[in-house]
Amino acid sequence: MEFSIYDLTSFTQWIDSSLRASISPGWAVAIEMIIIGLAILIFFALVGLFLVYAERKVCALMQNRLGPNRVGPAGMFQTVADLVKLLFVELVPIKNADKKLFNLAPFIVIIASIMAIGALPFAKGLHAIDLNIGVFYLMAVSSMGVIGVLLAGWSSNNKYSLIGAMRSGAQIVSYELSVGLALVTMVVLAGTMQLSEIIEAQRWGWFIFTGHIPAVIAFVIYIVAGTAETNRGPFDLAEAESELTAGYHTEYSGIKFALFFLAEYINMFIVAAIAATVFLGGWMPLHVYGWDGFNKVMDLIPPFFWFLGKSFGVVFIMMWLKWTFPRLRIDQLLTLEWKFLLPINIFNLLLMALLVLIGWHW
Amino acid sequence: MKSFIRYIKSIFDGLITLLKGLGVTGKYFFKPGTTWTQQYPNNRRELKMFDMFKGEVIMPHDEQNEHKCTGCGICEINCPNGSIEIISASITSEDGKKQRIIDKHIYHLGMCTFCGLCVKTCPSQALAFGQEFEHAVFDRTRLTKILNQPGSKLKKGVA
Amino acid sequence: MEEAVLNVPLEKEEYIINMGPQHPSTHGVLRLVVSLRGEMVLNVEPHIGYVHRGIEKMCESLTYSQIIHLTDRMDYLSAHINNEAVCLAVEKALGIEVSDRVKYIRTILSELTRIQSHQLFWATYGMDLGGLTCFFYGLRDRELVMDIFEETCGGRMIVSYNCPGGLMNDIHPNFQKRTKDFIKYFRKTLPEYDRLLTGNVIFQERVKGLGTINRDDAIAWGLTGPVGRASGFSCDIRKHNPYSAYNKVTFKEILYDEGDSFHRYKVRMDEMWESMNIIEQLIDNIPEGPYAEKMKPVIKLPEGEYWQSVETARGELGVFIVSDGNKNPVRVKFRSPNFVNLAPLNILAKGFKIADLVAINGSLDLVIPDIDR
Amino acid sequence: MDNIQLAATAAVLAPGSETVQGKQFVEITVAPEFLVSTATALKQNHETRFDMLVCVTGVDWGKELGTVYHLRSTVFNHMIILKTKVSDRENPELDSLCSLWPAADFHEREVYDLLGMKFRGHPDLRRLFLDSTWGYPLRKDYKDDINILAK
Repeated sequence: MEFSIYDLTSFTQWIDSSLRASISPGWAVAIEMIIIGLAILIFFALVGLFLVYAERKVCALMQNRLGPNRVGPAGMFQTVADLVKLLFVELVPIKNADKKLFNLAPFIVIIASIMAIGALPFAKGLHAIDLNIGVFYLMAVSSMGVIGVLLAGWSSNNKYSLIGAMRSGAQIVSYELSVGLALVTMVVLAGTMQLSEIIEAQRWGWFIFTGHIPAVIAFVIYIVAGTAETNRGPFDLAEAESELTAGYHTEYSGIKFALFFLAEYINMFIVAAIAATVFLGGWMPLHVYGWDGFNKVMDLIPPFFWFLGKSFGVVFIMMWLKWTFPRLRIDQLLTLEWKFLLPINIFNLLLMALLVLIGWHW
Repeated sequence: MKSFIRYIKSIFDGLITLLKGLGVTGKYFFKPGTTWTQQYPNNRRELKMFDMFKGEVIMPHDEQNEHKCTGCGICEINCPNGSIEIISASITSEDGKKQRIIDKHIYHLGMCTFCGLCVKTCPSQALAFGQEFEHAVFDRTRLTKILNQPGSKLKKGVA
Repeated sequence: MEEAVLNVPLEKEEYIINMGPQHPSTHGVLRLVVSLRGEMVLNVEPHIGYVHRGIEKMCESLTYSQIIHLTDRMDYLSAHINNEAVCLAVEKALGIEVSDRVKYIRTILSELTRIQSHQLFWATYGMDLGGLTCFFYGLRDRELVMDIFEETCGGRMIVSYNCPGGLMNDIHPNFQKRTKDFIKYFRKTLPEYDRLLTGNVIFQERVKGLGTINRDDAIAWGLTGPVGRASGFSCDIRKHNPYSAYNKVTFKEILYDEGDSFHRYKVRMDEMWESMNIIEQLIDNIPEGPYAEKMKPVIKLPEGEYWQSVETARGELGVFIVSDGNKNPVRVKFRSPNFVNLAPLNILAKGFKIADLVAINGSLDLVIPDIDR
Repeated sequence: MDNIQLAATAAVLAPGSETVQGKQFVEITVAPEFLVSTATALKQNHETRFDMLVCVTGVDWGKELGTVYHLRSTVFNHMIILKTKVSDRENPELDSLCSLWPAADFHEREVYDLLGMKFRGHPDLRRLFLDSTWGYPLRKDYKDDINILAK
């Protein structure tokens, strides 16, 4: 049984070979890069718009409201309208701001998230670059955004922004550990860091099912730490609205603010996509060993939609968390990381290593 | 050891309280028909305010274009904000007596605080509260209204 | 701004931020000049007066009936109770005894006012701490109380329903049914509040042990209402000096000894249950009678000074009227509970983090127009 | 303790002052120089125990300015009114009660703001609601031609 119907490998290889046949290899790579870049940018924008809309609808339904319902059917184009508005909004010049850094900051944030999205496996064969240290790369790149946040807070010449940025720094540095350790736990289980192989290893059961309790614990920790890393509620201390008005992006307006806003949602998607890849099998459909009929039906759904479905499922959990819980205080945030998540995580990693050693994991 | 058990217990107790909270929001998310939003401009036709609702001060007129205001000025005295001005005129009635009647009952909606004293103290119940609440206008002067309609006169039998 | 900065002694490694007058957590135009070291609050200095409308000065040129609509605009969340306070003071001065019907209706509406005020407190407190969903649930249920008010009094927040000698008009025929429906609904919904916020481990960690003030300090600072009662200071005017129909009902005064933000919150949550009990005792037994006593068109208080205190949702509201026998008072003073409760904010918040300052400020449940008057 | 007993006790505690049984409460009128001593005695006496300062009201009596203190005992649940009057309208000064009741802090600032009454020994006597360019609006002779519309 194979996934031939939706296998995109041959399609991408055909593009590659036909390009190489007509022009020199260097130019072919350049053109491929441009195609991939454009595709990623378009995907980026679409996912950003959709997630903003989804968040508004989800929180509205949880709060007995309707959410956006004026622009387009069921308010579908509300975020598009907002984007257009943000494009035309005046960019307010900030007195005594460090102009260069101030303008640079949103780009660093957005570049970090674009770099992360480039290495995600969307479907079989639809994978821009399959690094052999994929998990490592994603972890490294996704934490780069904090530099942008710190720069934004510092260069705004605003005390609220500075407090927000410093909080964000402390938060991301510590939660990076938990994200890393939770992923390492799964790497131990998979025995590889290459994302395509991790997915392949989940053909007969996603890791969250086959990894026993350590995988579930790692998943919960990953969701908590991932939420914290994207600065979302209940860990949104960096932009704690009721304390710091808007935190590090208080002074930003117009399109620069839109970039921060977009990056927040894309980061959320990236965290969810990594969770989907590592814990929930990525684009791999749900298979149960022995149920051939069931597996065939599952295979009919294209892998790309499996991937998106899983990612949005995780995103929904993150939204659910945000719209239910009050915010933590900065010391409690660090307590949670250093006194709870980290010890549990290390213990969990040991447990997983033990399980793998005695070969009890399939 | 005891502290370790307490540590583990605190984690689980905390998780349970968190799950309870998730249950509340999840219930409203998954249960349909819990939306409370009123789609205001769309439901204008069905939207009916309560009878007592204090939207503005009006002077009810009947079919013969008659009101009950005698122009005594008690509402003007009682108004704490000076939002009522009464301009009265005197006419000679059919039987030759001089009578004081209302010329203009001017009501400044923009100054009104809806305390209800004018309606309550009016000796002939000439004033009432209307349910109209969409008062937004582009020009402040349009908030000044003349409550007695043009050509209206005092109802028979109201002293 | 310059003035404020100059007044705070600057030490090393200390910086000052202005919270307010426009700030999401100050619930209005309160301005807090906060000096910080890192995230630690060293000093909080409240600056008020941004909505000072001179209500006490205005009262001096108005008659007693006209004063009442101004009191709505002080503590707009306890509008009905404020009205009642002035009316009780005037009635006491004139020696008028209002009918039992009026007393019952006033008591029921006062308790409904208290419930809606505490609902809004819960809503905004949740929002202060970052739980935005609380805000919508609180306001959702508050709408039902607002509907009761609108149907009977004609206004949702600004009710102006009392007048010296009684009420502006009789209750609406639907009033009892609607109130009972609301209580039935709210008895089911209130436990949800607890599940969503009170029991939540994050919330408890956030507010327990914050801004503690002991009983003696609470008395010395004159803290009343839920803030005082959370410190164990039995200060419920309804219990100690009953007015209206409070001597006809049985209810419990909620007292805690801890005096921290969590228990200030808890007092309010428990008070909602008690308020529902009070309403249920009264709602079916509203006696027949006139809804207002016959009053002279121009009310003149005999010469003298009159004091009446009532229990609003935030504490003791005192009305002090000095009359010289004319139709206008010489001096009207409102002892507003928020004004007094704001004063110890500095000693409550000192040494805590800036996030805690928001939580402490929220737990005092301040209504800024009542402070500024 | 009812009002009659309270009046008797208060008369003992506040020598040289005028103690009358008012319409609701016992009213003590003290001279400004005895204000603090009387208040201290009322607070510390075991039979009166006025440990809560409910309200401080500044009143312009026409000829003289004054303050009215509402005191309550949380132990015995009784109230008393303490009054004092200053005839100097130009530069009225009173002693602050902040050391007895910290609640007096804001109340006295308010009285200072609205009536211009100065309090000796107040830790932080500044305008509270209004800025320094305003007069003292609760005085009867206050005129504001710009902001008050005469009808």
